[in-house]
Amino acid sequence: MAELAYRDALNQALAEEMERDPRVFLMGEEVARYDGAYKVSKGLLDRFGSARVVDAPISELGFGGLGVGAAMAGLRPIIEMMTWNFAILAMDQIVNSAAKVRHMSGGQLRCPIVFRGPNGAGGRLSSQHSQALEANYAHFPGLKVIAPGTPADAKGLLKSAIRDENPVIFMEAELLYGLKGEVPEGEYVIPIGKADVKRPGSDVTLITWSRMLTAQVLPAAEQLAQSGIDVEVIDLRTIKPFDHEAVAASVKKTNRVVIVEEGWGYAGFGGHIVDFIQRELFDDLDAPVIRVHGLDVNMSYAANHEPLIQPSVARIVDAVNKVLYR
Amino acid sequence: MAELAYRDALNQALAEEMERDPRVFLMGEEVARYDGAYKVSKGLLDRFGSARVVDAPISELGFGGLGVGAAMAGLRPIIEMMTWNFAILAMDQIVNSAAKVRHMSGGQLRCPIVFRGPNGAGGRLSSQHSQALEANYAHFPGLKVIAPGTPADAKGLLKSAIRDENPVIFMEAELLYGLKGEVPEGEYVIPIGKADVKRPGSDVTLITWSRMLTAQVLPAAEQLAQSGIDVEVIDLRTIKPFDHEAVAASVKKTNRVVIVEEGWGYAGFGGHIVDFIQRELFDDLDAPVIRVHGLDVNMSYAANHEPLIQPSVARIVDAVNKVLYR
Amino acid sequence: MPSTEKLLTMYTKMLLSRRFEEKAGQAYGLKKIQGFCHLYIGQEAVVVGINEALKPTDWVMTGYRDHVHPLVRGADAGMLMAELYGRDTGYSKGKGGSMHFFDVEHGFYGGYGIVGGQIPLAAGMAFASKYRNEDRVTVCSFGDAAANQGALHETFNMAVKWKLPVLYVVEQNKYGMGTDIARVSSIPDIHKRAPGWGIRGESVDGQDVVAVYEKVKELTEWIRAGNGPVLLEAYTYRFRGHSMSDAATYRTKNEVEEEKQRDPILTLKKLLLSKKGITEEKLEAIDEAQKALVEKAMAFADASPLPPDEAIWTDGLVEEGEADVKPRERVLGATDVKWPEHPTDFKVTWDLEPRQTPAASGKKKGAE
Amino acid sequence: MPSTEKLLTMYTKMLLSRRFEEKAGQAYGLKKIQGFCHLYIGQEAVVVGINEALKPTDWVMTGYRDHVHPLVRGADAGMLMAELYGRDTGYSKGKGGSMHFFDVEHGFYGGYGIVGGQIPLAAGMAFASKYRNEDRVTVCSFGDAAANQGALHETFNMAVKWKLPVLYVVEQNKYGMGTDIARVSSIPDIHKRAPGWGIRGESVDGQDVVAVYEKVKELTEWIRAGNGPVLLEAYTYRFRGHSMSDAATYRTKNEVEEEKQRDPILTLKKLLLSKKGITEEKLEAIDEAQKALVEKAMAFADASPLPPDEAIWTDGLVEEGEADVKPRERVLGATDVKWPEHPTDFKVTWDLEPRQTPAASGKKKGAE
Ligand SMILES: Cc1ncc(C[n+]2csc(CCOP(=O)(O)OP(=O)(O)O)c2C)c(N)n1
Ligand SMILES: Cc1ncc(C[n+]2csc(CCOP(=O)(O)OP(=O)(O)O)c2C)c(N)n1
Ligand SMILES: [Mg+2]
Ligand SMILES: [Mg+2]
Repeated sequence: MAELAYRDALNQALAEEMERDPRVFLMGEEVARYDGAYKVSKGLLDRFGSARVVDAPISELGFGGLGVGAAMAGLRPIIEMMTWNFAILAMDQIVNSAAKVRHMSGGQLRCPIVFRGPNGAGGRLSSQHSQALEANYAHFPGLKVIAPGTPADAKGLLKSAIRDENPVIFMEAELLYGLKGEVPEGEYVIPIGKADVKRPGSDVTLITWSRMLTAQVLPAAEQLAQSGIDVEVIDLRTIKPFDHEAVAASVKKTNRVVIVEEGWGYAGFGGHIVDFIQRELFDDLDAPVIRVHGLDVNMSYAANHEPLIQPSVARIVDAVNKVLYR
Repeated sequence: MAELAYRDALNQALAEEMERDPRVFLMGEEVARYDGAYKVSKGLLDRFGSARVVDAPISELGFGGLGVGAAMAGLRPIIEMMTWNFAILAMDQIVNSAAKVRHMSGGQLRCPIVFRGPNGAGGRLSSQHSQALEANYAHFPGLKVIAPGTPADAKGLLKSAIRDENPVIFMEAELLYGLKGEVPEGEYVIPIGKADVKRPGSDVTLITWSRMLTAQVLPAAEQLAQSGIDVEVIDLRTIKPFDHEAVAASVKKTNRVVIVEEGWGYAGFGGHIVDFIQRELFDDLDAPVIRVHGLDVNMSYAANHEPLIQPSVARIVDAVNKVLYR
Repeated sequence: MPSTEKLLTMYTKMLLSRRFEEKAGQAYGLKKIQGFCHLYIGQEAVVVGINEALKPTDWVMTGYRDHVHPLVRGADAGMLMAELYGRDTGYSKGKGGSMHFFDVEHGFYGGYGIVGGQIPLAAGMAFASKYRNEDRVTVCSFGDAAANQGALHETFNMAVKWKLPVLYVVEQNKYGMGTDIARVSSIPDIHKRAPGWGIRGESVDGQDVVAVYEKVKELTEWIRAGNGPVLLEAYTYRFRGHSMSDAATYRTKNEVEEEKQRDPILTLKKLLLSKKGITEEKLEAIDEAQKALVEKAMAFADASPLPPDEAIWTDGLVEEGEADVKPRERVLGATDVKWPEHPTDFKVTWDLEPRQTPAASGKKKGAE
Repeated sequence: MPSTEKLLTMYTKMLLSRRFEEKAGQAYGLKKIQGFCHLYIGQEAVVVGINEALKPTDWVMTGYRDHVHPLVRGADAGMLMAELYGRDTGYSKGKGGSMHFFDVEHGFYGGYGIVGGQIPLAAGMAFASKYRNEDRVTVCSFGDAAANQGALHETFNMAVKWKLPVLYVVEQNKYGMGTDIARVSSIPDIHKRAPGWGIRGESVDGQDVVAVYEKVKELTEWIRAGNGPVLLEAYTYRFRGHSMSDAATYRTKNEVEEEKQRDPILTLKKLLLSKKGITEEKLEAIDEAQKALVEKAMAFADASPLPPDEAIWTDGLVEEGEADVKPRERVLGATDVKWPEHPTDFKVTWDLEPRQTPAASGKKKGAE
């Protein structure tokens, strides 16, 4: 296995799937000649040509919708959104066209398309550029939502997303692109909807996804281990559908849960997991589920503010202590 | 007190506030000469003239953003979105401009604007026209979200929304416009963020908002009363901020909760309420909180499908029986 | 001038459309159809003129005023009516209703309810055709008021830049819902906005089916030759309200009456009688046949069951290996359904732009 | 030709801008500034030419390349630099950073990070001016690549239709990030797209501060006279990369070198020396003064504290009775801050369109 950066794992997935299937093409701002704003598509233009790696104008709604139409007509578009903050402009085509065309046509059409790009904070970019928006997309029937936290998961899940017959929202993270990790070569596919136990443990379950995994949750688990608390870390990897079985198995074992998410707490995705746990595992819980999430304020540029607003090891440790009534 | 339809209560609020404050203007598709697609703005053009009641082109992003700019410059725009389904096109200006401009300017600017229009199903309109989208807006800091369920609340809360110094998402409902109820005349203002006990009771708490209140929840409560179950119905009225005290008081009394919402369950707003209840009132709960919500599928046009997909009296009664372990 | 036979086909299809819509209007009055229902009455020459100029392999899409577009392409009238009724035998199993007609077999790709939403979709379909090197034009209609959507601006720029084989047709009926288009558009004649994108802009009398036909023939040839997209504005008029709930008080009776003088069906009728030697009886017989067809369609819809309750759970996410639904096969057991087979193994032969080093890109010019 | 005094003011402000941006670039290298940082170096004539042509009561807004717009309007350089550093003494208390400058006191309304997002906002501000019958022009800049956003299409239509007093300025620097605008725009010269909306379209050499000044004088007079909006394209060039992280390999060294020959500061310098009798020494002194000013600004920023941790909770929702923050008053204790007082009691005198019965709306014309 090679050690690869998250961005290169994604690049590998793109290249392999484009090699495998001529219907796959990549479109987005700066994806071709510039190799992508975050260099995820490096070298793909040279390899696959300008019809398959397409630099789009700054027209998110337009090329987002163009991708949907191309998918309806039998292609497999990958639409790169430079970030999910900008994709709000394209949301209508994602949720009103891509997510509904099979329904509206009574099953005549399908829309196999991947919308992908970085989600969440990018490092001191203030409020318009730092939003983690998975909850908004997870709300809509007709979409799948994926948010991998390691290079290997990024590769395996992007390949699955491209092969999926449905519209998939694929959320990366600016601050993950440089993260290195072992990545299996070649055919490596991770099924959508399966969580992964990133650290087995017996005292408390920490549920998370995307960047929080390596940035805060695993370090917090290490720190807690020092004080004798054995944390199990569940990486959801897929937000919709989410892996009820994996969550249930862990909660039955530990009886205590903390959910960690980068996004805002108010109507955030964590609430949905809490809903499931308290309803289906009510008698297994020894304490209320606690959430650690981005504070419900707009992200500030100031160096001291950004870490305060985001989940931190300290806040996670506090929450774990709280569910342990320590 | 006069008996008024929900649409006329809104109309009264608009007229009174426009009379009271010359900064208030109404803009949207068909609001002027056509009196509004749902006749909410009837007569306002004649009364206030074409600069204050403005027919906009079909350009949701454009006139949505124009409203935000006007608010920044000292006016009090009311932007009518013909439905919230279409407002997805304007979402960028709502969440990236209106909700953030005070933050980005470090408090130099404010954005007192109301975005209003019908939310949820309109009666056999299929999937693109039937979405209840409050959860999506509630997620963003910098916004308030209101969803009144009666004519009186509609009037009192719209007046508060117009006077508020912040961007307010005001969600009405196509199927509520004809609903009649007593409405106080003249100065009648309901504070944002206060829930209302629409039916006191002692056995179970039903939490809801908007159309579900009269369409399903109160009828279900009546039916349950027949079998001796005394239901308390809490109408949130405001989604963000929501009234934690009112919810807590009721849960402490009944120890059992069912949440009823029109929108999809997955990452829906109900999950957020569950999160609060199980965390802050863990020891007060005698049963897990159950949610009754729109099924997680796209809305179908067929006559038999629409009621199946939406919350129904039967599903609410079942849920209540379940939290009562009956 | 098309052959008399062709003219008769056009006449037949316009009448079929008219009779279908009239019956739909009646059925709405009887509450057999509910929700929104936007009739095409008065505009038939646009859709029929276009359709006769297209190849069967071409693709068509439009907004919510969509009943007639698939009908004239060959969709089963009964199944369309059943969709309006929300029955299991409808093209979308009764799930889509009036605003969401789809008949992929006949190249009709919907039926969209978000004003202007189909505009980028059509560019995407045309992109796919070009990508696979197919001889195909995608025709996308939208209303005059839809032209104010930003999606149009974004899409036209790409369509021109990438020379996509798509014909955009503005069904210019002078109103967006209750609003005179001149009240909300800085340039109410949409084709005159073409210079904003460098798209070829054309206009045609949309009440003259022959003119539409000939214009679309010319334009689709130009598009097939690889010249890129065209914007065609067809001046037409809807005789009914925007939807069934619209009393249409925003226009005068007089205006409507005057427009009805230009009823495209009457115009073609006059031509057939006066110049083509067709008899009143022959035309009467055509009308009777269309009426009978529509009656049959209604009877079919009336006799059709609601979709099963469990059907709310299908046509959401596509499961692995799940096939697409072919409506005529599913409903009528038809064995002659031609379904588009999109190739999965092919070479992409198209270059969107020449490969080029920055050095070769040359100097750009300054102010002028 | 403006007076020599005016020319010297322009020279001073262009140099101030240049020196400020150079220092910002250095500070970025030292990690005193982080995140994105888009420099305006090379484009100074556009902002300075515009600004000198405006009244103090006019409003200005732009995208994320926004350091210089408030600076030349009179914003405190130290507080701007402090904002770049993310300090409490910045205009936005360090919360906004490089992309979100705001100085309402001097009529600078931001500083937006969503490409094209400011375009509808500016129309709204102009709408407010017109609504209150104020003599005010709103100037809104955006990039060549931003012109492909649908928001532009939607906004221009309304601005023209409602004759809003807004001047849109395309800062045409030939690239959107790494993409040559000609590669992604069907009409790369944005002002040539003006016929799509019937907006008056103009262009100017954006490297010639005098030309910009005179053009904007002319256009703002036209706008003040109630004629509606104008689109002005200023051909310019950015000498640096798109942002600090951009190596700018998409353009040749040669191209950049050639463009640097047209450095707007050098051009004005030559004019002052050769035609206006200004000495090298005098110009040197101006430069030294600007350098000193910027040094002082950096010292101020360096000496400034981070915002308090609790400040994350403020500037979210406005509480009842909460006043707006006046940065110079808050930070420097300034007592001369002129803050816009928007009237709350006035009469709306403007009619957007004549009242009219449907009958009076007349007949609309058919196809042509
Ligand atoms: C994005 C969006 N905004 C508003 C509506 C409501 N609406 C439906 S049709 C219509 C008028 C459209 O007029 P036009 O484009 O001229 O088409 P026509 O109905 O005349 O065929 C409006 C405003 C919608 N469906 N979608
Ligand atoms: C909606 C949106 N899409 C993409 C981006 C990322 N982005 C920031 S600047 C930029 C290029 C803009 O170029 P142009 O409009 O020409 O302005 P310039 O940077 O040249 O001044 C892009 C793509 C963004 N911030 N917002
Ligand atoms: Mg129309
Ligand atoms: Mg540029």
